[in-house]
Amino acid sequence: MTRKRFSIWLILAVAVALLWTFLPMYWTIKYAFMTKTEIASFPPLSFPPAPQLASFFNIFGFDYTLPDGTVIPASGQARQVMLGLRNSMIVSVIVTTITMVVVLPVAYVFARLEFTAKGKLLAAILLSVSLPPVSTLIPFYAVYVQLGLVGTITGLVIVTLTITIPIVVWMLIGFFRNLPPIEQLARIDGFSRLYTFTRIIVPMARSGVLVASVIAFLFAWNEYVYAQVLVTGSQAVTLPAAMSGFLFQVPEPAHLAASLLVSLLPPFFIAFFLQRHIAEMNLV
Amino acid sequence: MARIELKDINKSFGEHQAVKGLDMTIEDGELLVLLGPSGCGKSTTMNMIAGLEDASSGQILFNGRDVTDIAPFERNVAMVFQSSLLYPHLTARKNIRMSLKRTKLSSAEIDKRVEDAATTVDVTHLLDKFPAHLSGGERQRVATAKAIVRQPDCFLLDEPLSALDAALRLSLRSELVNLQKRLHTTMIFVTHDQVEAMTMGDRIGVMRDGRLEQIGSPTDIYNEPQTLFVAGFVGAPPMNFFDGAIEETATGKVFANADMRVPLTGSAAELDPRARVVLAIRPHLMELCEEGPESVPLKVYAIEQLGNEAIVVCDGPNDNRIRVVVAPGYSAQIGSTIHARFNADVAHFFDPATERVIPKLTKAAA
Amino acid sequence: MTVKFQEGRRRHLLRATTALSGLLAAAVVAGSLGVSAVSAQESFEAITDENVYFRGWQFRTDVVQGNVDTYNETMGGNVDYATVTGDYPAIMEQNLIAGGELDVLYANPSSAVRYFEGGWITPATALPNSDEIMEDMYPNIREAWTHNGELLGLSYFVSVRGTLLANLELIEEAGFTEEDLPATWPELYDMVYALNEAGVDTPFLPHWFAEYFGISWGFVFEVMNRGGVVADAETNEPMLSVDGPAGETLADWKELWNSGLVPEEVLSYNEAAFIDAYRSGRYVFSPQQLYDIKTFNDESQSADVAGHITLLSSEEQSWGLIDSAMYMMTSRDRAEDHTQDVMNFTSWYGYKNEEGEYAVANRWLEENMLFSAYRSVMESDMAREAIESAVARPEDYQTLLDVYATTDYPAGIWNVVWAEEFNSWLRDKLFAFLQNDLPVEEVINEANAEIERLNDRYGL
Amino acid sequence: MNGSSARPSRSSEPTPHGAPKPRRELSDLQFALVVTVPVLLFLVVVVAYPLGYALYMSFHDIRFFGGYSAEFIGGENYAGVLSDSAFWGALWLTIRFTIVTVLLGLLIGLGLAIVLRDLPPGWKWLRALIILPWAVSPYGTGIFFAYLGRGQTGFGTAFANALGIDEAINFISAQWVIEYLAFGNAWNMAPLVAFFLLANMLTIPKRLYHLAALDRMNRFEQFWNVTLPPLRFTLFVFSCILTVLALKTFDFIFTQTQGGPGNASSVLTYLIYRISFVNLNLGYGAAMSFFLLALILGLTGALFFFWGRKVSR
Repeated sequence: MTRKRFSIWLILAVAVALLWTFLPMYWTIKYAFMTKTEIASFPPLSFPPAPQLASFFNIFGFDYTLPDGTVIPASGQARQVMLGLRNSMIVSVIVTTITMVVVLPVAYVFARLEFTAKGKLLAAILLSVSLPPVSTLIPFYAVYVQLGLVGTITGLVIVTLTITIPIVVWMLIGFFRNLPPIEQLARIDGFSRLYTFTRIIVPMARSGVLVASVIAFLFAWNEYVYAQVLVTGSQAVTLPAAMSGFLFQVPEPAHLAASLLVSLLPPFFIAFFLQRHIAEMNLV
Repeated sequence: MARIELKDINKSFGEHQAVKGLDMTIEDGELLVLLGPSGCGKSTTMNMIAGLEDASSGQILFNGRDVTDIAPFERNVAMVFQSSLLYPHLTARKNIRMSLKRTKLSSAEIDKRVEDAATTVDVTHLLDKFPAHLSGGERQRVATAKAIVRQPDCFLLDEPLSALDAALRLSLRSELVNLQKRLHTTMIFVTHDQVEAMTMGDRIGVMRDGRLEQIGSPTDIYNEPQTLFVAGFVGAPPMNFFDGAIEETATGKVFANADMRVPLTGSAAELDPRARVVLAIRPHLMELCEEGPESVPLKVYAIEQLGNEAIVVCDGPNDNRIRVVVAPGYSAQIGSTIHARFNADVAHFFDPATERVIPKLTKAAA
Repeated sequence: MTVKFQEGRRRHLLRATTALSGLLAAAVVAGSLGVSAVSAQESFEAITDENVYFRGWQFRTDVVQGNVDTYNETMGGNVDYATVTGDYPAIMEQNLIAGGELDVLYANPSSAVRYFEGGWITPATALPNSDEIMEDMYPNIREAWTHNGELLGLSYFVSVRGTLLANLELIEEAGFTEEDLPATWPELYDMVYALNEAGVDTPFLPHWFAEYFGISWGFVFEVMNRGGVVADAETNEPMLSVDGPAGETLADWKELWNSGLVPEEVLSYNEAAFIDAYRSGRYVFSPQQLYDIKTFNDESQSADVAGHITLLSSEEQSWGLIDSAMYMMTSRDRAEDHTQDVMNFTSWYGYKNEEGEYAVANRWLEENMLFSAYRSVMESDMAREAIESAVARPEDYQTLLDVYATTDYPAGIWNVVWAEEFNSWLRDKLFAFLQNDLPVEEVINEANAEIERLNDRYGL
Repeated sequence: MNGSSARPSRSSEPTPHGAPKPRRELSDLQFALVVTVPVLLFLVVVVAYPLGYALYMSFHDIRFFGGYSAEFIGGENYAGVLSDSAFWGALWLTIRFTIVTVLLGLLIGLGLAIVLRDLPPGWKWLRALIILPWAVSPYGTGIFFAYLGRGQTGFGTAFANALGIDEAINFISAQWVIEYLAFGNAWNMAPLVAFFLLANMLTIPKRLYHLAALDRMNRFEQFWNVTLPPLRFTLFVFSCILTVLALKTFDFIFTQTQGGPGNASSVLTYLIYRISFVNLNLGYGAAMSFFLLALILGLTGALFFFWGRKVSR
């Protein structure tokens, strides 16, 4: 066993893994530090020749003056990007909160208790994991038109919940199954089911709860299909929908890259600090 | 503190009947061990006593009061679970306090009780640690402190020592017995380890397939096994069994099969002849001898040296494994044939059909 | 300004012109201030506190936001501007169906007719000064934007999509001169192959990208440039023929595709990638948006090609098609005063401001060379300055205006409700034609059949 | 059970509870109903209703233009789908994309897991970096891989050029685009696969490796006989997850290739999107989406049938 030290092969493997991880991101993100000309040059440049932060100012509505005096004007998308950032935060936090409040007891019940029709109910919940968004896009839209929910945060939250709830239920069931039979201890100590669940099970399942909320948050934060249809161009626009303004029509790869980087920061932050809990989240 | 009666308790999980018509009384201040292999219903029985599971039918009485439908906490029992389960997210102190959280005791009083309990089992220095940072033995002690802090009517322990290594088990075993005697609280202890059962219990209830096979003092269980199962399960090294028949001959009754003919003497002589019978004899009641008319031919399989004695493991008649306790240092060629004999007076006889003991009129000497 | 400069001097001058253009333009605007203030209109001030929702695709959103801010500040308006991304015509139609918060929107004529027929649009004819506005428009454009006698919207821009741009530097490097520049599509393809033989790997970036205005529009304008018609302007009957311009176009496309000169990835480009590809200086020819000639010749945006991008002359045939867009007003449920606000804003933004200036149109022309439908805008000195500063060579000014003047508009397939449906169908079919090597006859016959099917479906 | 009258006759110890009345606890079923029914109602309303509406649409010719109208046309939409060559083409692309995604996702996940496992102490923080692609949204991944793979802007061209080869290396070609898309999808998902596999690997007793060493297994045999067997269930679970996600993928393809070049990556989701959303052929799109749903359920069912039953615990 040569587990304890770096062998040449291990160094190579780690290098490949890091390249695999970061090259695809870097290749686009580097545009954020480049000018239009630099981005367009062929053959493509691997490194920004004169890195500058113009794009990060531009997407938040500020002009930026390059050292040579050229002024790079603020993007007209800035208002949407900021609105999107705010809305994405709101939607993600609301969705995560509701998902966790709703899903924790459900997953717990499915994991730890035996009752009739459990299998069928579970199958129904899991079936909704399989539903492709493109199938429900139009029906949702039609219903939302009737209810006046198009272009609202409420509407987006509801539709996002249909994605997060089933998947998080499924992930947490596995986690709860592996907890020790602590309920019995709690019953001996005289605690009610509610107390047991909220004050004992949930704190005990901290890892699982954290990871499940991260997953809910990521799904909400990264949701684009519904957002593109339901809230684009509205007051409820989310960051992905706002950002896609840099993707279509007129080329703004630098702004796209800068806003992508901004959009990646919250998930990265969360994933980075919670990764050690992920392994504890036993699916099986 | 509590005398516990179980009256015709049944418990089924769907099709499977886990406990069948169980009647049992646990006397006040007694340490009763429920012994049996896994799946025999002993844990289920304990859970029903605790109130964690509802009996399908029957009654449970604490000091004559029917508690069958009463929640666990109201029964004032304390329980230590398998592997000494504790709340993993709480420190030892908080774990112990949790036992009193639902009582109306004042905070100061709770603190005092926790200190007392911790002192009793010597875990004061561990109180601020989390379960994950405690060793198996320490966790067991904390779990015990958590149990005694309640000053319960009854302790229920569900294989608390099973995950520990042998040496630790040995010491914790006596600690628990000592504690129970000091507190003089009724205790029910579930285990599948017959040595644990023998060493700890005031009485042992041996269970199998949801039924109580036999209940009695360790000595009774050991010396007077009522069923084939109890005979085989209790005692180390385990009981030797011979299949055969009791025949009436000119010289008197003999236990006979193809390989052996043992005359029945003493109390055994009073047994009636029967075609099929199982003879059971403890290994240390057999001795090696020269080949003779009453000897049993055995083929040496292995020799286990225990220091103070040795055990010869042999293949006996009908492919039964037979053990004979001999003097330490004994040696023999593996595969060679040796002979042993025993006094049928101290043997037990079972009916293979009912698996129950065939009563002898007078008691055999121990 | 038609004197031929020597190479070096021309570049020098160009750089000076580029640098000065901003200043000059500013001066022109200042000059025109006093002149046109006379025709100042009645108030455009917002009456209500209701928001006016203004939606468009993203093009220079900074400029739009700036203009909207100006309106909100000077006229007390509550205009809420945002962009809509993705499949613009489809998403807009969904929004119109939903009757949501949408008052003013961008639309291409092809979508505009459908929106109007859908009953979701208040035509510009409803504006009090619509006669004046229509009078000010070039007749051909007014005609393109008029449906059932109603002017659908006000001028956002008029441009030519498919103007054939050429990178002079590459042409000269390959040993050719300006004299060799092609004048027709067949000549263009000949030159593409000739360039390739001369060692140019990627002589041509065809209009085959994946947007709704990509490959399908590329086919339509090439057919028109070769003298064909896709569908009759009056009856919408299909007019494609295998042995006519449509057949020739497809035959040339097939040859080009099979030659391997066109990188396959073009078929997955969005407009951003399409422009960036040409900006990189890899390609000699490409049909592009007319106004992008300014982008390509701008040192700060396209350093690799700036100063070398010229356009092909329209003496023998036109290039591209008229690509235009309007500001349209929705007819959603609103209070009367609120509707008045919408009209005030639309008129201010899409025509003249309170000072009587074409403030928005002028700014578009100046900053991005977006042409206007209004004569007064296009025939000003400012327009001349703006265009001259955008082109690589002084003589390109005239070429550009000529190209603009001779370009056609595909009324038969655009001024009809099924325009986007056919467009989407055509896009998929053309991709299949290239990738699956479909026979030319099959594609043309199916296209004609599809137009007939759509006419049937909508009872035309 | 009239418990209140049966006060326990206890010793002088203070009763540890105030109310002597015996408390009946909620049964499992009652508790389950209390917490699950509201959620199920929500899901029924918010998932089943749109699904039901889609079913309704699939039997109708729906028009929004010129006022809403829905004309019942029976199974015509379904029959139309079955005779639509675009559908069969997209179906094949979808299956190809799914298979390659699952294979790449599992293989790369396995590779990453082994690298992460073998990290020396003190370098474990690298794990936190390797997980990051998982946090990237599908649309972001699409954009990343679009720029990375195009000949015009891509890494391949830059790399070739650095080696002195003057050529554009393009991965977004009709021939390879599906595999390239799957590659990007695997980039997105493999870290999660790796983390779960790693968690599994760490539970493999070291002694098994010692045993393998005693048996003189080479590295591959060791991997095959010791490392892999305990991972089978996790691999199965993730093959199901990756299958479902691959079949549902839309935004990733939308931002990366727009179904292109041409229609080369127009998988079912993308085709349905274009039919329903761009062409507003709602009934037809709904009918096709039910074929997609059947495919998702069919493939995961088949996975379970042929593999899952053998490895499930």
